[in-house]
Amino acid sequence: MSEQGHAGGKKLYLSVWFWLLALTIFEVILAYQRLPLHPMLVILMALSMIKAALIISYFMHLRFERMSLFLTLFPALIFCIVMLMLFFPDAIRLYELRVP
Amino acid sequence: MFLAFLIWIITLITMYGFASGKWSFPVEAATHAHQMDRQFYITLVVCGIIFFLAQMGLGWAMYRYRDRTGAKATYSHGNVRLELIWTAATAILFLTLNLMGQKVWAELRLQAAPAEAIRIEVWGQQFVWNVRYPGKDGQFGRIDARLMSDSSGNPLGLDDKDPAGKDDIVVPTMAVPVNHPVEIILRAKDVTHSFFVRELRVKQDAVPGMAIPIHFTPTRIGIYEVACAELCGLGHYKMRSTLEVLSEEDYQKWLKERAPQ
Amino acid sequence: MPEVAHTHVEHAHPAPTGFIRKYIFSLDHKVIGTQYYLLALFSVFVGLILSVLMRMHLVWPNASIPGLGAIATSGAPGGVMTPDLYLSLMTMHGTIMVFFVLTTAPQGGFGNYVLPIQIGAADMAFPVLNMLSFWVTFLGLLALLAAFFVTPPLSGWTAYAPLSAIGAVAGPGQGGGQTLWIISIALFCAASLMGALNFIVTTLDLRTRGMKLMRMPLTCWAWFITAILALLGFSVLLGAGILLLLDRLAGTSFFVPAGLVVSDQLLTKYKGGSPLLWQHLFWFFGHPEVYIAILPGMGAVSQIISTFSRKPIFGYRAMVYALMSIGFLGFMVWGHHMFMSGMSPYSAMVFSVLTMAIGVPSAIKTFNWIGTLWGGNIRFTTAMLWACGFVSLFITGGLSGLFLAQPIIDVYLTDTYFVVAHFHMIMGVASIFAIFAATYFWFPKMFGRMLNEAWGKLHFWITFIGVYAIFIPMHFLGIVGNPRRYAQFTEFDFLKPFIPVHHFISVVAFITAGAQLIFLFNFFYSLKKGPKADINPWECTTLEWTVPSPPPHDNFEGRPPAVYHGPYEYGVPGAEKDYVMQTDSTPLPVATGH
Amino acid sequence: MSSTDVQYTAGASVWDGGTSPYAIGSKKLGMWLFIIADALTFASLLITYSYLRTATDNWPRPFHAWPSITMATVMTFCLLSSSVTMVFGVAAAARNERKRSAMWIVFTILGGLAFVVLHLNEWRGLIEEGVTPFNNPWGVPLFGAAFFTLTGLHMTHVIIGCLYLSVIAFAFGRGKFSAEDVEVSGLYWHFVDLVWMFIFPMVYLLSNSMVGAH
Ligand code: HEA
Ligand code: HEA
Ligand code: CUA
Ligand SMILES: [Cu+2]
Repeated sequence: MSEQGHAGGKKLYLSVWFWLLALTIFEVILAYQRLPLHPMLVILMALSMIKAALIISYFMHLRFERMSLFLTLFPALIFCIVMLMLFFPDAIRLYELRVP
Repeated sequence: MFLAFLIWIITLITMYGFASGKWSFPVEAATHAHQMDRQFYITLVVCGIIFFLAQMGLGWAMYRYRDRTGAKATYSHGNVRLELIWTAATAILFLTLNLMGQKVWAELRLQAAPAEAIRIEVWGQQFVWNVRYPGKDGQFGRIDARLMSDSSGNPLGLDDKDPAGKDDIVVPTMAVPVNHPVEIILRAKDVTHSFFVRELRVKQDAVPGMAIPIHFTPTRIGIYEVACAELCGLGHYKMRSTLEVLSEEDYQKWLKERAPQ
Repeated sequence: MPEVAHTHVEHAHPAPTGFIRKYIFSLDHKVIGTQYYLLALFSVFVGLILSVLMRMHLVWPNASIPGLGAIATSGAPGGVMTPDLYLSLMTMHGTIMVFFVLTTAPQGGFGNYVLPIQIGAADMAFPVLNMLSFWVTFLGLLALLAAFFVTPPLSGWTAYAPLSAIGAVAGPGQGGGQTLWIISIALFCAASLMGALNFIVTTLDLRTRGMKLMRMPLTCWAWFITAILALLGFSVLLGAGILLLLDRLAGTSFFVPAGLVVSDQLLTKYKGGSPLLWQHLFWFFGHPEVYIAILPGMGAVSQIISTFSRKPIFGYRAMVYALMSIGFLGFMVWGHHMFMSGMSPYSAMVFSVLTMAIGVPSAIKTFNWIGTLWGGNIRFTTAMLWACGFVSLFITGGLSGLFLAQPIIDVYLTDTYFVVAHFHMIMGVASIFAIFAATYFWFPKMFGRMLNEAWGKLHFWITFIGVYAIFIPMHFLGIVGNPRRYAQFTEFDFLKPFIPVHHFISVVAFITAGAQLIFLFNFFYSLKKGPKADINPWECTTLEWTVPSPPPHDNFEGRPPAVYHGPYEYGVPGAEKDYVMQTDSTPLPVATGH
Repeated sequence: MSSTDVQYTAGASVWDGGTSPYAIGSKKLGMWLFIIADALTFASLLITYSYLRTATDNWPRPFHAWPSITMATVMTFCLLSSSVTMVFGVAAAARNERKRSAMWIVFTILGGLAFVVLHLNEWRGLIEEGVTPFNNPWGVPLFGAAFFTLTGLHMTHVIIGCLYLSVIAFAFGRGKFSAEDVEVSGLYWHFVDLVWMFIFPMVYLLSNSMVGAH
């Protein structure tokens, strides 16, 4: 519990914070670029994923833990979320078969 | 070891039950019914063999290796080759079985109904079925949920301002001509129901807010019962209607009798 | 043995003294495990009584049952059950059995009691969380029972929307009772999440020295993987439950489309939701749930079969990998419950292949059980009988799953008694058989006394023959197209010829249900009067058999054991006894390949 | 599942029992697992939202640059900043500077409270415009339902987090609890922040009045 407590200095955290804010601003600006919905969704999600990765690895210290902890936790979560995506063929079908 | 005999006996009785022919599907009254039944019987044979071998093997192991005084169990942690063999064997078996079934499914559900199919709407509601024919114009009239009322005789809420709806026929039982493709569009007024006709081997949920198309071609004249197969409330068990498969002439007569004046 | 730095977490809380701290709000995993077990035992008998009432109504819809009128005045006026009461009984039966029996007894009960001991820990990782998880489960049960007395819900254990979402207009039971049902399930989710988290951390962190992962008994593997499934599955159900509750209480319409007309009344409140969405969310949890119900049973059965065959388990690694792949595939097949729901037919094809694929690891398990028996020297104790019965039932029930897994066959069989037969065979009775096997096996450890073997065997014979006689005919009913969830079979011409079969099923069900009283009697009688149990009555090798029966407060009295062998070293050639305990530090006489 | 056996073959001795294979405390592992579960609950809600949006025509895009998007950006700023102060609090706790750690955590709580206040203010504005869980001025009532459910569940998490951190700050400052407890509470707080990183683009940015149709 102690050794990894000092893994990063103040400066590192502040720069992560800066990047997170920068990405947020970038997202907001992007949202006003009149892109069609789907490319926009993809880009925004990719950016959010980067932000999430920054938070997880630095603020939540996962980068300074053993790799095995990451391997225990995240494959399962990602797998489940990917599985949840299997709902979407149906959302499209619902869109097509929908009656008022 | 008594259990071994018991398992054998139960296995045999079960297999007899399935094989006796006393419990079989109702008559086949649609074109796809035969393929479907065949897939079932193939699966039955395959599973029957596995069932027999596995239960017999289980019983045999229990009988042969029951507690024998002085005997000692063989010391073994398993046999990797054997395991690989049966894993591969079951995998191939199950996959083949599955692919055979998929073909029939694709024909039944992935293809759209043929253009000449008769289109009929079937509506589920607590706890009756309503059927709508488009009438001579082949067009379904507009429907308005606000007008739906069983008590005033307009269960589907036909809007009489729409000319296309003037000749629509709304009836509680249905009829279709034999050897002619039929497309049924399933709708529901309140909760989810399921349209089930045993002889036609047809079942599909009717979901509120969706219009789900299915299609089939009846091949045998007769009167069949329509049941509801999705829990829809306390009257679920008595949500019954009938489906008549008629000859072409009888079907036209049937329609004429019911056409609104 | 590589020496590992030993940083074992010392047992923090001392043995409590007061009655309440010791038996009610106890932090001891053994007490909590027993509490879970007793909760399941109570629930299973409630569920059993409900099933008996159901079977009565199915064959004598108009008979008056003495005394029932007094309990359920509106549901059974004059003692005659109404169709809506039937549906409520069925809903309660399914919910209680799936959630409060099969998710509590094998995992919360035996898992809680045995897992820490088997891995050489003094307690679970988070004793307080453990206690909370039991008491929240208990609250959930109370909420469910309360639902039964408010207005019993009748939308089945799957609670399909819109029937479950639109309130009392859809039927008498859909008012407050349905809301309580959802609250009960949400509480249950929360409790299961706490439990699952605790199990995972305990298994990963608290194994004693030398208890490598691949030396864990298969029971521990099963509990561990079940906990992972529970952690991932219940969190999704919790989300779904919140949404359904909002639909009912806050006027949202996630699962309810617009323009519903229920008994001539237009519902203007709801707009635009999707009934299929509920089904997806429910079954995303629901299928992993059925494996949650059976994996711990598979673990216990593996342990018992190996012990009483006096033979190492056949293919230990294959068994572990099979458990993992069942768990993994279990998340990819939920769509097989929705083939006819209006789901995309392309999705159906994908789900179908994946579902059949689950047959492969299941077959590995079956083969390896038989392989373990093969060449053994089998001791037919009662526990062993139940375990062998489990294997037989699992084969029977699993194979009928392969029919349902093919959409083209499922068109006809879905929502018929074939499905009822399938899930009772594999879940209703195979899992219950595993619970019984585990009960006969661990009772001596848990309560320090032996169960009576003769009664146990009598109970087994009646139940084994009984369940086959109840549920095999249900397959035939499915083949002739008898729909499920029908309160009576009097309304359809095609059903009338089969009423005698239902009579037969009902009568056997009454006998089988009656036979469970033998168990109840045996249980409570042996608790008081059974012969005292030794430390290791079954000559089993795992750690729980190295401590007294019942074990002391912190299991190993502050001296966690070290482990030197795999869990199933039976019949080792050249060893002095026919089994080698996991704690035995002498090396095995022969090279074992481990 | 399959990941565990990878670790087994790779990890050699740390997996042999008697020690934590990750070299972290059990509480921390427990919190991580809780986070995984909670993330899935949020995922199921976000999927619900996306599913319904995909299946619906003319999903409303009512959020204008002022006030909604700007305020949401400011709220994001609050949460992100509170995460940094939390990191400092955890670092101070690890050095056993209890008072300093408590101070940083108090800043964190203030960030959280600012978020809640701004958010409630936004809710109020929307409710005044006529947005409810079952209705709104722009058609597609599900918009309001999804909006309030998602942001409501998240706000509940923030509020619970504030309470949790208050307890930690108070007790830790007075010499109770260990640095690990602080770190564990930090994990929770960062997770709440993380969830917002998905809600913000999906609910706000993609519903801003300039996004393309459907
Ligand atoms: C413990 C619970 C449990 C388990 C383990 C299973 C296991 C399986 N289930 Fe079942 N199932 C349920 C509980 C369970 N099920 C419940 C409760 C329902 C109904 C829910 C409701 O609607 O209310 C249901 C419904 C259900 C359906 C939906 C039916 C419908 O509503 O239309 C389907 C369809 O695919 C299915 C399939 C399967 C399959 C393929 C397996 C497979 O995992 C089975 C694998 C096992 C085997 C295949 C046997 C293994 C042995 C061998 C193969 C031996 C081989 C030997 C030799 C070759 C010698 N199940
Ligand atoms: C664990 C699950 C379980 C168990 C054990 C049972 C046991 C029984 N079930 Fe049930 N049943 C379900 C789960 C279960 N059921 C589910 C999920 C449904 C679906 C509900 C729905 O549609 O929504 C259902 C539905 C269902 C129906 C269909 C209703 C319908 O569709 O109309 C019927 C009809 O006969 C039925 C009958 C029976 C009978 C006669 C028994 C028994 O009487 C058989 C004999 C019993 C035993 C052999 C077990 C006794 C066990 C013990 C005493 C255990 C001791 C416990 C401990 C030691 C902790 N059940
Ligand atoms: Cu309509 Cu069941
Ligand atoms: Cu399933």
